[in-house]
Amino acid sequence: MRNVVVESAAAALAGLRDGHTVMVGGFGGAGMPRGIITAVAELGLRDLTLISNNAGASGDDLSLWFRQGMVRRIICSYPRSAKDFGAQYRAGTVELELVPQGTLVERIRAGGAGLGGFLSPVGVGTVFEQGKQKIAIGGRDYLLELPLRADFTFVKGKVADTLGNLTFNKAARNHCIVMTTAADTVVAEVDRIVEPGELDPESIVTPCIFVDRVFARSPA
Amino acid sequence: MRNVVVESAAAALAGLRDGHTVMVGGFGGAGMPRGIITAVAELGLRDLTLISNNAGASGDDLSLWFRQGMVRRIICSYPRSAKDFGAQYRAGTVELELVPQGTLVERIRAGGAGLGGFLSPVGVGTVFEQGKQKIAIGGRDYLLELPLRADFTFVKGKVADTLGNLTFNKAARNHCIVMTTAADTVVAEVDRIVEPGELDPESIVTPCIFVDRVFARSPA
Amino acid sequence: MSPLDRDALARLVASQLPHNAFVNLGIGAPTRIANFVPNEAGVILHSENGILNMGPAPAPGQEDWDLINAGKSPVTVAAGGAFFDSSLAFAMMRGGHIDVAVLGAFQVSSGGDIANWSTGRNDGEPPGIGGAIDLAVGAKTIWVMMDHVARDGSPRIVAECTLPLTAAGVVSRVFTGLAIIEVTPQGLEASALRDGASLEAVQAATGAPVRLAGQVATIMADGTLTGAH
Amino acid sequence: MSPLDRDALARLVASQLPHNAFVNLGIGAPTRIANFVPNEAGVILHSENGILNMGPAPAPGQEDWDLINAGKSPVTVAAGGAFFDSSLAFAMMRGGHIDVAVLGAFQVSSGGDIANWSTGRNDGEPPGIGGAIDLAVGAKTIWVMMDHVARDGSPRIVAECTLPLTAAGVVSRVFTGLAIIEVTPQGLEASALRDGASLEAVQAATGAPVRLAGQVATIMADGTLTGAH
Repeated sequence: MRNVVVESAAAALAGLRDGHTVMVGGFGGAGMPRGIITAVAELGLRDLTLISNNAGASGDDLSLWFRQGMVRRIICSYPRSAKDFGAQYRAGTVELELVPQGTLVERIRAGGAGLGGFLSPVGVGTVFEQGKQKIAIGGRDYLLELPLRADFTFVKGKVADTLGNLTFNKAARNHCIVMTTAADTVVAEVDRIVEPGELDPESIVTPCIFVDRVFARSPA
Repeated sequence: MRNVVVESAAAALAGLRDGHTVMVGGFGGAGMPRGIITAVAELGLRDLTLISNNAGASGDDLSLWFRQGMVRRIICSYPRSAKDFGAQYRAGTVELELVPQGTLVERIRAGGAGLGGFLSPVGVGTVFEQGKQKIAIGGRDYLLELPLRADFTFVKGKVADTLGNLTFNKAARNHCIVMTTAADTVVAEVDRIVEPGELDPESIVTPCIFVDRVFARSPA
Repeated sequence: MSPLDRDALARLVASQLPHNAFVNLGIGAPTRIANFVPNEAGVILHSENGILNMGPAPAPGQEDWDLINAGKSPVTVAAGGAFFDSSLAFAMMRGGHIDVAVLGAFQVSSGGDIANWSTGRNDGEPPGIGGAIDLAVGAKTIWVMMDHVARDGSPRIVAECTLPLTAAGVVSRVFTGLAIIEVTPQGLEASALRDGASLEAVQAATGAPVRLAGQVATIMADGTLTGAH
Repeated sequence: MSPLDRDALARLVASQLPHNAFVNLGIGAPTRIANFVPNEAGVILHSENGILNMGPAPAPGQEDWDLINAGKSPVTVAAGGAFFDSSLAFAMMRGGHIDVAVLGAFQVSSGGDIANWSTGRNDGEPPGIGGAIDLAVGAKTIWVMMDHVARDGSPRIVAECTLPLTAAGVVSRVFTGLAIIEVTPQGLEASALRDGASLEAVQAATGAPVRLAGQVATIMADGTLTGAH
């Protein structure tokens, strides 16, 4: 029977390498996979493209990656109040693609759902329309937004079963849910792992088809 | 405090009139709001545009609407095995827009999410590309699909609270979920109504912001 | 007469929210409005990180850092609350399901344009847009809550925004410490004035023509209104 | 030698499903495959109406009509199953998350085109497309399970489909009662033949050139394979 549980951070990150595109879930600390973020930092990778809502706030989050110069490019909605990213940004050593948060989420969803893009009203008449095709539908202008995908996605769940089904705690769902659909390898850090059947089928938020590896930071 | 519970089918359907566009959830009998369908049939409306996955199979479903000639146009993925619709279709008294099921769902989602459309790979190279704009992204062709919205949506939930939060039973979620996002007035027929706080916030499938009226077919 | 303080302004906006409305309060000053919405108003707060029916801050020691608002402060969830992912949260916003969004702003134009994400100055910080732009485009009604003038005394309600726009033609009402300004197809109208403030005083602080609405209420120091509104 | 019966064909396809694969079985004959997938294969069945890890039919009297498969027959859910809405179900399909979809078909071309939604004849019934087209476009691997020839004896594996297409260039393997046919860039290859059937017999029943694969297995009457595959 399918079993996606891995016992070590090294196993969770197998195959991750320089130049990869990586999605990291979380809004503030909610849904942020701190254990995996730390483990990735220890790999000392280079030239990552990072897709994330934020760019690190405290010292023990994505800041670790920027401090080491691991990220070449970030696609992000709100990278303010990010000391280490900010330093790299000012030094010109990291490239920023600023994307409105709802557009960011929807682009990731499109990537996961096999869509070639979507038409959004967000950004019309602003600097965010630069470089985008504008299409009028029913007399209203929309911007053509393109899908995003990644090599790896990292999210923080609450409970997983060994098949890879996930639940999340409260507002930790945020960007994690769409990100699990849009990467070649999806790793979930969770609090607890149970057997198939222990999770109510009605309460599963991310079905196991989207999850490749599950890692319990502190095995129960 | 917000309270969307209505006590009668008449109240649930207030404002529904000739010429309206109506979405009806359900896949087979799962998620199909039979009580509301019957109540609508009793109104004897005309010229409805119906958006639904199917077109009625047994006698006590959407067949009731076709038998009375209430529907002028249907947007649907699988209207086969639908005796009453079939008779109207052969007689040329109802217009059919046949849409692949995944495209149908996604067009409804786009309508509810404020998108102007999306690019789908589904239908390229088939009769389903007729009349649609074709756009190449990354060397692959996609069809531009447009959003769908309705005046009314009717779905079948399991439990509602008085605010309008909904749960569904098993595979009854199907098209109901996106349909609740894409109509001016959304009516949910449910088995049971509870007070706010009785539903686990993690288990609510359709948040109350999408639900305007809740109707218990057999009040508990 | 001095402009309202932040709490009084928050109380003023809170008093105007429609009963049972679904409301999103922007990051910063608008967040404070939540403290002044009476329970009986039935207002249901939406948070773009995936919460509906958000409650007040938890008691100290009761924080759950997976239950935070869009400003990343701990909150609670009220009875009948629900959690969902960001794609549904933004579908609610972009899709016109939020009744009222109250946003902060740097500038609002007489045509309802809003600039609230960039000061246009290089402050050494990377730019950030977040989710305010989705609200500005998608909520049914957009209100702005801000100081009437900038720190240097220059107007923030202007004929044309000079800062990078967030969205064009979306704001319908601006609440400031001096007045409530309605954005109408015929231009700006003051529907309420701070007690003791004249139209002339408001006009002097405003970068576009303002006239009085048919009925004009008075804003008291505590943020309550007297007279019609 | 006669072609396999439906159950034997279903057993043959079931035996070839990769272990632990996420599989969608199309409406009609492919649904029968579920009866022959051994538990130890760990195959996880997806149903486009919003079920993952679908189980077998319930015992009589235990039906829940909210728990049905895409063919609208009652099913159960296995341990570790999950429910979700159609938009997520089709995101799984269109987004390339399904490992294998097994579809019925009227015609498959040597280029992997599939026609499985319309006979092109007016049978007095309205047309129906359903969700098969989303699977055909989006699943990682598309297998077809069908009779080798039509009732009138004409080939269903053809150089070019004459019926309305479902999707172009997507089918990688066709299972029939006579053979397993691989769709390769170099054309059709028979990787297994029905016990007693020659390549010539298969070619005679096929509307496009077929050659033998490097290794050719034998399909026994019960649907088991002998020899390499």
